[in-house]
Amino acid sequence: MAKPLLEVSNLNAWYGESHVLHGVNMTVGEGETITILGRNGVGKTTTLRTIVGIIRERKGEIRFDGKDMLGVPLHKTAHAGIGFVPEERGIFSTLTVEENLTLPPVVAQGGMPIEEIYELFPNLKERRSSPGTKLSGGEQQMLAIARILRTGVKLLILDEPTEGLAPVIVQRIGEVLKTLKERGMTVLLVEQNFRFASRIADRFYLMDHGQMVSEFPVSELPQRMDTLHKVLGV
Amino acid sequence: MAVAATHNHAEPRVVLSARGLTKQFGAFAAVKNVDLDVHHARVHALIGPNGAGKTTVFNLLTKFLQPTAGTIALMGTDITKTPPDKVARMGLVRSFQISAVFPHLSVLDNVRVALQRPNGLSTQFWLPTSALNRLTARADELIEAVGLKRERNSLAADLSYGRKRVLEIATTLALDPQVLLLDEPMAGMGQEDIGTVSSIIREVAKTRAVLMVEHNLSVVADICHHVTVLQRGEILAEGDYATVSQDERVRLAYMGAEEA
Amino acid sequence: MTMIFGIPLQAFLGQLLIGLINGSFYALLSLGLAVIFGLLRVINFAHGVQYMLGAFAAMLMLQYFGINYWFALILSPLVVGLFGAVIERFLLSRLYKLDHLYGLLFTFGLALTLEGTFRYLYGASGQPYAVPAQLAGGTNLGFMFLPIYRGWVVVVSLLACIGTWLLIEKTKLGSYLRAATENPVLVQAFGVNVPVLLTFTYALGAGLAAFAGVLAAPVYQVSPLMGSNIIIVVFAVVVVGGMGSIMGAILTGYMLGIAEGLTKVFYPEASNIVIFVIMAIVLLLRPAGLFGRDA
Amino acid sequence: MSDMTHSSTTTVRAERSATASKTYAAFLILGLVLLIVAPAFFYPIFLMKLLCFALFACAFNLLLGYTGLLSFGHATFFGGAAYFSAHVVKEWGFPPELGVLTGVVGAAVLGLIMGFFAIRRQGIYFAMITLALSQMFFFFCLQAEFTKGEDGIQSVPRGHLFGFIDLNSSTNMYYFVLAVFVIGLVIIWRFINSPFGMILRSIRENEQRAISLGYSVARYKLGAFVMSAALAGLAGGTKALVFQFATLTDVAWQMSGEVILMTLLGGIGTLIGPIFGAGLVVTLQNYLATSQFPVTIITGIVFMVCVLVFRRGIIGEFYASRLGRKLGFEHRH
Amino acid sequence: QNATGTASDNKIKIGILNDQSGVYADFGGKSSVEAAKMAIEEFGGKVLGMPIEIVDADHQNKPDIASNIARQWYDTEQVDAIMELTTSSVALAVQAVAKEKKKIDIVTGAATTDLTGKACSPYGFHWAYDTHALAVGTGGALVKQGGDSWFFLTADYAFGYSLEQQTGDFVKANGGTIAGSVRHPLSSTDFSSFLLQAQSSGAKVIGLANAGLDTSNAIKQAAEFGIVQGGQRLAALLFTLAEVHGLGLEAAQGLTLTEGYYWNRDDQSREFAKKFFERTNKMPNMIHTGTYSAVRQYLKAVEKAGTDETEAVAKAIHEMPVDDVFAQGGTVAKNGRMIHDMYLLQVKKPDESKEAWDYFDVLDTIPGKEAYMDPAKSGCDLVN
Ligand SMILES: Nc1ncnc2c1ncn2[C@@H]1O[C@H](COP(=O)(O)OP(=O)(O)OP(=O)(O)O)[C@@H](O)[C@H]1O
Ligand SMILES: Nc1ncnc2c1ncn2[C@@H]1O[C@H](COP(=O)(O)OP(=O)(O)OP(=O)(O)O)[C@@H](O)[C@H]1O
Ligand SMILES: [Mg+2]
Ligand SMILES: [Mg+2]
Repeated sequence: MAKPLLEVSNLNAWYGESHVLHGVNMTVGEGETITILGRNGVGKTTTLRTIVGIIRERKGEIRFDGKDMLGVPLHKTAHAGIGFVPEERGIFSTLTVEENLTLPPVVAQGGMPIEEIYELFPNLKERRSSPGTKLSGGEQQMLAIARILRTGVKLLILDEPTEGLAPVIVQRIGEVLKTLKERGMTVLLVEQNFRFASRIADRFYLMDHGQMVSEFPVSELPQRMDTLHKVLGV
Repeated sequence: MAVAATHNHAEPRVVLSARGLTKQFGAFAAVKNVDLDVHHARVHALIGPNGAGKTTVFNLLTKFLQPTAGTIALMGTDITKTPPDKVARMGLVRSFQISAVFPHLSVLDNVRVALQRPNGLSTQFWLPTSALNRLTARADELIEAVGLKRERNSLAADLSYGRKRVLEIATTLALDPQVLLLDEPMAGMGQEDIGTVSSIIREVAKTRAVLMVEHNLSVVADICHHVTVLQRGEILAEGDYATVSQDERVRLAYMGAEEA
Repeated sequence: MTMIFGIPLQAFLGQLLIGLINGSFYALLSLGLAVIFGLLRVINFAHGVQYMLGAFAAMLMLQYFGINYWFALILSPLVVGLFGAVIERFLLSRLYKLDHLYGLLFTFGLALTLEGTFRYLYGASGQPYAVPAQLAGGTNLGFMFLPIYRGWVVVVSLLACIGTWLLIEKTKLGSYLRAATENPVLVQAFGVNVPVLLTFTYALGAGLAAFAGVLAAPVYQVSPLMGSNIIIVVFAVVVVGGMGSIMGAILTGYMLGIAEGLTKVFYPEASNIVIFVIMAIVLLLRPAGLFGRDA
Repeated sequence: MSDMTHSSTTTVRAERSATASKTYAAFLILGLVLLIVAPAFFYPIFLMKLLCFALFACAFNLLLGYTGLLSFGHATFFGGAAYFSAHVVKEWGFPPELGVLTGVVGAAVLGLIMGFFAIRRQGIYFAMITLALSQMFFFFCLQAEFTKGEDGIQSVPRGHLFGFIDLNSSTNMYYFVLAVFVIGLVIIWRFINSPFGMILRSIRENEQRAISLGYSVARYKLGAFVMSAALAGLAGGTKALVFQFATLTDVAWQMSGEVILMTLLGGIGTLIGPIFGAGLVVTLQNYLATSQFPVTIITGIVFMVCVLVFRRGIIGEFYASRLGRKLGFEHRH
Repeated sequence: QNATGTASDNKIKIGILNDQSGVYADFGGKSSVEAAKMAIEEFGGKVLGMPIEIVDADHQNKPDIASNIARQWYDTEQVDAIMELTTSSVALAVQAVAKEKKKIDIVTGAATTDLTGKACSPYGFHWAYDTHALAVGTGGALVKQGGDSWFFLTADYAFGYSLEQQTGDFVKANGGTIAGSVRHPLSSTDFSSFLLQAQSSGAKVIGLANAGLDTSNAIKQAAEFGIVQGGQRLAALLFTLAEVHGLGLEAAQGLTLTEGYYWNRDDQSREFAKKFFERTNKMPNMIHTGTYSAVRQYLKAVEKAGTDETEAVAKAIHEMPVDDVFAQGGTVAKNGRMIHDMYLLQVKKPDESKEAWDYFDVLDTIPGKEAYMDPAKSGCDLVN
């Protein structure tokens, strides 16, 4: 495995009184693409949000690039090199598409230039001066991914990026992620679309009840199909 | 499964029809001149690339948006100018693309709130809440049918995203509508729920009309009798799934190379 | 003499101009209110009090430090803005997670406290503040005698309004502000220090109110009550314009100032409710307000 | 917000709410007994004032606590009803019960008009619109002939209830007010725990969804608004008889602020919280009148502290406390 | 308990009930309590061997609070008389309570003539001023000074109307004319529209039939539009020293108004004012001094009656002439009206003012008999 970029150990998190994560352990190596699988409600989204630092009621250890992230305030995580695409997309309605796209501050060199982004997502170019939330659901998803690509982060965290997207778009996003990977981007994503995930991931974590219950590389996928079918009902 | 009350005529007839439906947002036409017929006892799928105007069509049909041009008729009555709550009372009920539940009511109460209306129990401010207890049996039936029995007493807010979608279907069914409009009912659902919901929809559609937007093509192939493909606000193709999925333009615009 | 609706044209023009002057105050105040509301989703009930504080700060600066009008015009908004920043940072910011109504209630309490304190210290009848010597006197425009100071008010408030609008709609800072309104957590996750932004916004709004206060000091009596007398009208202005629309707030401010001015001529008894009546009509025809985006 | 009477769901909850209902009933009876004997210990006019404001606050809370609409114009209904009742009793010789009823009807009509405009918007917009409209009503009262301007309608006779109970006796008057108060409270309690109340709650939770289920949201809101206005009118009309005058104070926007403070202090969305809140505010104002502290400053500070730290109000905090929970009250959110 | 007002409790207790934190706090407020204490101290804190106590409360301009406090004072705290009672709704409400409880009240803070008219009480008195006296003072006397055509800026509510109407009557009675009037809403901030209308009317006097901040704002803006320089006169119908102080001479110069007292009028008034100033750091207006006079007269009446019993004291107040720093040769009519001279005052130019608070020139003295309404026409049923 490559040098670890993100190490999470014994991570616990709470929503008020309800304890949702019960000791999550995982590692993401530099340049790897990791997919978390799991049924609805097992805590996948929560894991991502806790790593990013949106959920502050947390205990355990999160190391990014060797640095302890637990005490880092939320607005500094992006500067450390973590980019986040939330499940609900988070497009701003008072901003135009283009303003949305250029909103996140560039934190490091190596981000994708705007022209390239527009090439990748022609829909966005066409509607760039309309208000962000006037886009369709799928267009919003593209915008949400696109805007992080600009910033030059090292680790891209995506929560169900293909949800509600037309198959063509899903394919395109798959290609984009592969391209990013070739450029050395590290990706951590949560995905229900198994076929999509299997095409791009290097490694999988399977989650249940707020913990990682197993971990395996893509090569082991065929032999694990049966158990996965059972656990996920794929 | 006791989801649907029994009606016995299953011959296909048009219950909801739109003619020349158009919606302009400023200079941008999201929906252009769409004709649509939804039949009784049929599952009708509306598919198309993102931004094609599917949700907008839903908003127009349910009157959450006022069409720029065109007419809509529900069971022979013109509803082009009817307010949305009235349309719902006439028997056309929708679900939302982003889940819509009453977060701080329990699952049971979510369903009972929906049941209250057809049962005429909504304006009685002089009755105690226990008057609603007579709706509980029916509510439990619906909850069980969609597989939410375990969560019956939790607050809707505490459900995961996928379970909320399921709950939304249950409340929609509670109204016993003649026409159901479901906006991506399976989005965010796990495989087991997809199975349950598919069979519910199939069951329900025996006695009423269903129009749904769905990106999950295996579901579409599985349960839909008729498919309309939208692209850039216009109808691109229409027919049963087999026909539509062979259409070259549809494959190019929507399904991509590998699917089907 | 030419007559308009039974009034000499000259008098009519004079009243139009006066309406415009009043509109300047409405515009400045509703602008600040709209900035704070648009970005923090707080109806700043203390806005009237901050306007009053601006006037008082100018008056006290003159009295105790001999600071003249021109410096006060800059210093007083800074001082009040700083005060606003402190309030936001330590108190108001704790309410953002909650229903927006709590922000309204908190600032209502703040307004009561501050107004009460100033009434306690300075009485209700107010304090004098003179027109700066450079702007004293007036010119005869032919149709009316225009005090120079009032002309100045129109010009400078127009500039302030346009400047603020540009800042919010056309700059990067503005786009951060707008985005933070909708989803502060996400904007923060993108690497923007949102709490500081919000503090800045509140301070900006409070500062604008104080700026209007300094402008008002030579014209109106500097009194603890000056804020509560005007604030409810300004609320109505903002409702008519459509809350959250910066340009809407500015234009509506001027328009309603003029509408009110004309009512004072044709039917003075109704001049205090004309804005509310317009509000009611607008609500019937365009519930989101004249310039509002639909909620 | 906790509503104990709601026939609830979980078994745990059901048990709890059974305990709660018992404790609650016990408290209610205790409270009623206390109110019945209170005139022996407290100054009756003070008690009557307290009851009027308590009812006013409860009526207000019906709107804020159960439909989530913050009205900043409730003084219109309270003060308006006071004017109507005072006018018909003094000038037209109506008996007291009809006088109060006139106030209620008048307030309901005002509620219908104001509600018609205000329910077009939600949240903060709603608050500002009600504020503006009530300011309009204030100016109307200031200028109208029958309100007697800043003098107010003075020396309103209390008269005889049903023709034979002399309300000039402060004991009789007190029990009349108490009866009005209890009736008002029962109406509110029934209203929020009815099928209608259930729909109101769901509208507050998710308006779009309620529409899509076929509820004409505007009508439900208007219904709640008018009900709240009418009950505020009941309080206002009664107050006019208690004090024998009706003045501008009760229609001024500061009064709308005060009733919010009462509700906030007592606990938004609790049935009995506003009663405590009203008691506290009325007592505080009376106390501050003769103290060295300037009233507005203290009121303002209480407001801020409440919003910042005791958001649930006295009763809300009590329900959420360990003792409260032991007694079976639970607090959601 | 003292329900009928007969038995004495061996102490004299006076309540000062006024606005101490609201819009009328400058009018009287806490300083009035000091004025009352000055009167009590003159009696050595005792009358008829009984100690004199004073209590005060802030009614916040709310009649229900005032009425509540008045009841508690009379019923349970053995207060014998309540004074000041700023604003008419409060004064009327408390006078009704006092009448019912057969207790004494002396109003110095409210202006309505109803207190000694329809709503009069055998135990209620109206000191200091009322709208009638203000109207006669400013309206009548100013015409004699040459201000014979008037334009009114009137606050759009009953108080404004009655001031305008009463003043207008005296203007006309003295041979003047009314050029017009405009009604402005209560608490307007901007008066320039109205002032322009007044200016173009060409009237010699602009009468401000409003009060408080409205009057101040109108005067300030009149200065800005050069109205006084243009040769018109401003007459404020209800305005006192306290407000002139708030406005400053620069803006207020040339303004005409009527008060029942001016501190810098003669040696006696100056002496009282200096003492008052030492305690409160401001010079007294007619309300402060009126409250002082009311307390003093009440105590004298107790002395004369030999008891604090209501009927006897009320009788004594009615009978005794009032002679003090506030009123010289004042009399109390059957309807409770204390009749005394009023003064027509004009605000000095800044360079004419010789010391702090030296604000007025006395233009004229209006004899009490002229200033106040004939009790027989007051509509009070005690007079016949
Ligand atoms: N804001 C919240 N407050 C309380 N509980 C929550 C909250 N958000 C989520 N939960 C609960 O935490 C658990 C984990 O939720 P999470 O959103 O992480 O699930 P998930 O694995 O992402 O599911 P899905 O595939 O449906 O998105 C769920 O049981 C959910 O009910
Ligand atoms: N209120 C609006 N104002 C302006 N444009 C809008 C509005 N609502 C939708 N649109 C635009 O109309 C187009 C169709 O949107 P719609 O939401 O109907 O798409 P959709 O087919 O449902 O897509 P998806 O599958 O991604 O949900 C999009 O391009 C969108 O940007
Ligand atoms: Mg998730
Ligand atoms: Mg859609």
